[in-house]
Amino acid sequence: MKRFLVASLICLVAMSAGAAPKDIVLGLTIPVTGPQAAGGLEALSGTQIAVDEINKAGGVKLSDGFHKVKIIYEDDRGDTTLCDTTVRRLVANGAIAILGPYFSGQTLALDATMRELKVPLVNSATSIKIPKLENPWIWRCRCDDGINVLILGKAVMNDYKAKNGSLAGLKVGILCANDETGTSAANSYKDYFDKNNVKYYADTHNKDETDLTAYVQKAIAAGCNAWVSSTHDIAAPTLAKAMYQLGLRNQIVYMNPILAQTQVLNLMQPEWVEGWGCASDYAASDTRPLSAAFTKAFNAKFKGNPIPDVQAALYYSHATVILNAIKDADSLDSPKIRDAIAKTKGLQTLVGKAYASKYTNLIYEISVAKIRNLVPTISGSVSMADDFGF
Amino acid sequence: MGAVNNMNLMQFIATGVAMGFIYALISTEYTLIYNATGLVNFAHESFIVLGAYLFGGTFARSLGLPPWLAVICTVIAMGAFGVLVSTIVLNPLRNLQFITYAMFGTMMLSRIIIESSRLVWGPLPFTVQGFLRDSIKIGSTFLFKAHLYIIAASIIIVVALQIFFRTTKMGKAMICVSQNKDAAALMGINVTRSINLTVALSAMLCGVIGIFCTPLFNISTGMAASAALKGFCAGVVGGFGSYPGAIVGGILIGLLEQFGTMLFPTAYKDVVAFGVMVIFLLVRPSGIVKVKKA
Amino acid sequence: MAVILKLDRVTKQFGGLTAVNDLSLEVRQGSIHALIGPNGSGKTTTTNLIQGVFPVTGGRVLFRDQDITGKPTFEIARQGMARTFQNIKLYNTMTAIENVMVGGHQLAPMGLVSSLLQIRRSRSEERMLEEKANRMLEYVGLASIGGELVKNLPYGKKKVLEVARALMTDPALLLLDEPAAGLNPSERGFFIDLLRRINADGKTLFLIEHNMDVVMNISDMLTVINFGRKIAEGTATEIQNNPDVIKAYLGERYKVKR
Amino acid sequence: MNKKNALYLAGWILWLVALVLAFRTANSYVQSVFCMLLYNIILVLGLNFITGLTGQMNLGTIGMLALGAYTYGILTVTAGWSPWTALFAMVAVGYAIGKVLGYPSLRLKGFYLSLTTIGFGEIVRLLAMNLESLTGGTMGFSKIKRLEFFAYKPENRSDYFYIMLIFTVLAIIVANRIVYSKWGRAYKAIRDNAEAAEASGIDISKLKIQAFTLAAIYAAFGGALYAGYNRYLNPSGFTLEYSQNYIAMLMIGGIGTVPGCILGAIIVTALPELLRSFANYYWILFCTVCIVMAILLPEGLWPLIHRLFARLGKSLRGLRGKVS
Repeated sequence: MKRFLVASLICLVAMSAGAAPKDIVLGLTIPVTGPQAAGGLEALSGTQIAVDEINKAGGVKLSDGFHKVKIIYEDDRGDTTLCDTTVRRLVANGAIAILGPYFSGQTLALDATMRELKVPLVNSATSIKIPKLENPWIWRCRCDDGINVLILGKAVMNDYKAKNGSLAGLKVGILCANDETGTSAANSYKDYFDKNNVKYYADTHNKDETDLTAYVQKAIAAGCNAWVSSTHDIAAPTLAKAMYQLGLRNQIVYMNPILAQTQVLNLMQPEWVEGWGCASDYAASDTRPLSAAFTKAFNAKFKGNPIPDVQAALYYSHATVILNAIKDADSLDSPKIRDAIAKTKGLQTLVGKAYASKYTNLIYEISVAKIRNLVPTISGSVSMADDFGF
Repeated sequence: MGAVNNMNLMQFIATGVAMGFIYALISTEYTLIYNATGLVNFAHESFIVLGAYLFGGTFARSLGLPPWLAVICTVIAMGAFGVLVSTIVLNPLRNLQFITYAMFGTMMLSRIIIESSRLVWGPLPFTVQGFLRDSIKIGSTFLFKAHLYIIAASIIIVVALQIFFRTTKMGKAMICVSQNKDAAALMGINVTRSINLTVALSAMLCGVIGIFCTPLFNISTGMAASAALKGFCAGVVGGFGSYPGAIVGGILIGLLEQFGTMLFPTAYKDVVAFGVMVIFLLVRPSGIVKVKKA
Repeated sequence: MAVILKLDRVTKQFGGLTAVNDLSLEVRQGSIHALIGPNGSGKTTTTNLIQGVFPVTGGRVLFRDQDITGKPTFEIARQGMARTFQNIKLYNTMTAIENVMVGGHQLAPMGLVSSLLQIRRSRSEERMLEEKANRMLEYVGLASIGGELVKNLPYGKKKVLEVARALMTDPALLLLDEPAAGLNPSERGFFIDLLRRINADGKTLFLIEHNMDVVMNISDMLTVINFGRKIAEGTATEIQNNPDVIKAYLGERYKVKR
Repeated sequence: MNKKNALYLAGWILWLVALVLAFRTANSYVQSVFCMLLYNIILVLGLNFITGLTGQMNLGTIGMLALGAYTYGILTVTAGWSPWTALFAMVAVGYAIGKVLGYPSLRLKGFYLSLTTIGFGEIVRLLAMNLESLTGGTMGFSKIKRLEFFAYKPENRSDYFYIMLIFTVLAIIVANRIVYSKWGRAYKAIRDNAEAAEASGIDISKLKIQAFTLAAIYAAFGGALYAGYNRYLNPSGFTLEYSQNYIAMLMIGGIGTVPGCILGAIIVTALPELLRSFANYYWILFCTVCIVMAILLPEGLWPLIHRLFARLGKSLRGLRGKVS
């Protein structure tokens, strides 16, 4: 049994060695099976678009000629222990850079692994704890919860002031899921509102909750008149439905980018979320040139199955950052690619201009959209890059 | 908790009872299979998911049938599926030496069904627009239409089951089989056919649950995960093996959940349901409605 | 001869049904005492009451002058009472010798932690159990099938194996629930000799049987019960001619031809 | 040490040497699979006492592992204990879990008991998720200290393999001594026929609780090694699905036997990795293999292999008999 196991894996490695000049192999560790399979599929499709574009132009042009780009992916089922195994398998199969994993918890779990494997990793995990790892190999091509909160918190206060003349009587209901993205956003919101001495009420819910009536009723009873939330694709429609049914109409509500995802909006009735706002790295309805081009390319390749959404756009940007770093480093050597990523300055990606900070963060801006008849209309992107000295 | 008194208590009760009936319907379903095959069906969660996907994915979306026709097609399809699963998997599992094997077999069956649903209909969650999406309002309390259908369906089904088992020949045969397969076989009852029928019946029941949960939970592979586990809790609390007991247990769990969120942070809701079950298992394993065991 | 087992006005009710009704009897030390009665007269219920499987509704059970009413079954077993069952209760997944060794579990006092740490002592304990088990198998004539899996054994051998397991703990009293049931005549003969041999070695036997000819020729004292009530007690010859007993067994219309 | 034991010992040493050699020659991916295999073996050996021998369905294994892992993490990081003292505290954790889950097992059978254990597992996971101050909640618990063996300081994950191997071998030896002794027989007696066991003087309640405590101590030890190996814990990793995987290992390997548990652990840990080349379908393939094995091989693979060895041995002896 033992020898069979080792022999078959070694021949797998040999098989995928690839022809000269050496292909660029990007490794994706995503949830193909399990509850988060939807996100995994979007991530894979987004990366494929980026790779197709580069290969159509002949591949990445380095001093020793054009290198075709290839994707290999492994299913980590969204599990914090399995992602270590899948990342090692990808690197063993020749991946020079890793895209994913999907969750912040998994990224925290890979801290020691990435230092050991010495391969750069780019994903869209937004938790504020990841930069605190001070791990030179872990990067994030998406603005983190801290920035999200600054932008959305300011938007809530502006909307409330516009509606009521002053901030007096404002009490914000912070309704976040109790998973890693939710708790990280909730903590950031609490700090932000404390700093701006705004009263708030906070409560958590399970991320795949199917009934939140009592939850919302408790929040209403606590006297909240504006809302912020960070939750998941199953709980978002449940929350919107409960708020609508309990009589909340044209409220000030700002959500995390989950609300901009077409497949999540399809689960809702238009009247539930009319006028709600959300931060969103991308929206299929965004008419700005880069987004429109991506949406066209995506629909041309996948023809609506799946539909383009935030995760696809994010992984498209991750691929852009890595491929650009390979070009700058003019080498396929992972540490050199990492150094090139660390020197990224002003690279325009689909989700914003990328500036590498000391650890992890690359993007400091996000678009804010308003939902009109289930369509997220982007009113413009708010950049905090200057606050971070870029 | 100053905030508690000005909350709409009626709303808590309404949602609690409504959710309770979902758990009651689920526990009725696996009581059916348990009584018939003596096998605990850990795969009933996947039956519900399959029912929802068949209804939402195949009949409503790709074939574009009107909702009510889609409901009938789903129920029939689930019945056929029940017979298929019963002959291929459940019957061989039934006469295994240790009950632990049979339970393990149904767990693997559950994963296979859920995985194949993901492969056939794709991982993205979706729903059927315009099917029982709206709600009705009584005073300041609202109830989803889907909930009303579930309440009606569970009452009809439990009553129908009682009549079916007490009056029809086939129904009585199924009770004989559930109590003693060998004796039933000696009496000339085709045991396998009877068990296939029972599994088909419970698969149809799961189809109904899946259909009516679509507007509430939206269709995704994990839609029935927590509801299925709470269905188990309802069965135990209500009195295992008795259909009226399942209803009582379901409503109790539904209400306790809602009022639990009043006292604890909402994320502890599931802890309340499991906690109640464990207490009942220890203090009164036979549940509220004492089951007259043969 | 001292009394080893005493039932003092023992009653057992299941809901409305009185399975055992105010039963008193005494079993002499070293004797073969039989409890007989038609089917469903409460014989097996009585054994279960003696062994504490069900709680007694009324009355007391005394074993070697100690009140064992309401004590858990394993405690009663440890005081020197062993038993065989009406429908054979052996451990199917284990071999014959393992079945007998498990019977002697109470002979090996070592706790779990000590048996893990003191390897030599636990090895010797294991050897003691194995030797004793082999002796028991030889005693009942099953030495050849020690390694066989129980589920492959024929019915007769299983019955005898149950006796071997019961003997493992050198019990003072051996309860035998319908030992002759299902045996063909030759097996029954062998079984009766075995019982005589066991009794000769000083063990008291308490037989529960409804088969008359097995009981008649080997038991010293007989108690007959019907519908849970004692209707007769005495030696074999007295019982044979007792009109109540005959009526209970053969029904009203049977006339005894003198 | 008669011939039979010598053969067994040789078998074990051969297996151990093969394992270490395969580990050393493997790349870091396969090495991580080996490490996962080690703590899975410990967990299954523990589960074997309850479900394998005493025949009681336990779907709370992952809850026991989680409790062990979090206790080890909290003791080493928050309380600042040395890893070794924390490791021995696992015996107390196991003892406590054994009592908590042991008592319900006295009154409940089969399906009811599996429900209590599912409830236990879910409650542990939900508490781990929501008690943020203690367990770090969904952000997870990081920087857990590893066991150090005098000078040997395991830096990378794969270095921890050797320390885990020592504990796995220890677990196998202890399991072997329990399963193939009067204790193993007593547990099996309870499984096969509880009334007969009780009538021959076996205190069923004490032994059932003992089986649960043994399994809980094994699971807590496994949890401590799991925490040390990953150095990070997240509640999302402790769902009911993993408890089902441990039952799968027991069933496929061979219920009630030590080599069966190890074989089952190897298969259920390695099979999904081997089937990865089927990308989208690997999970369905894995589950189908499990269900087919459950139906066709009720006693699992090991009894089959054991019988093959025995027949092979007999035919060899027969051959030698003719020759000499």
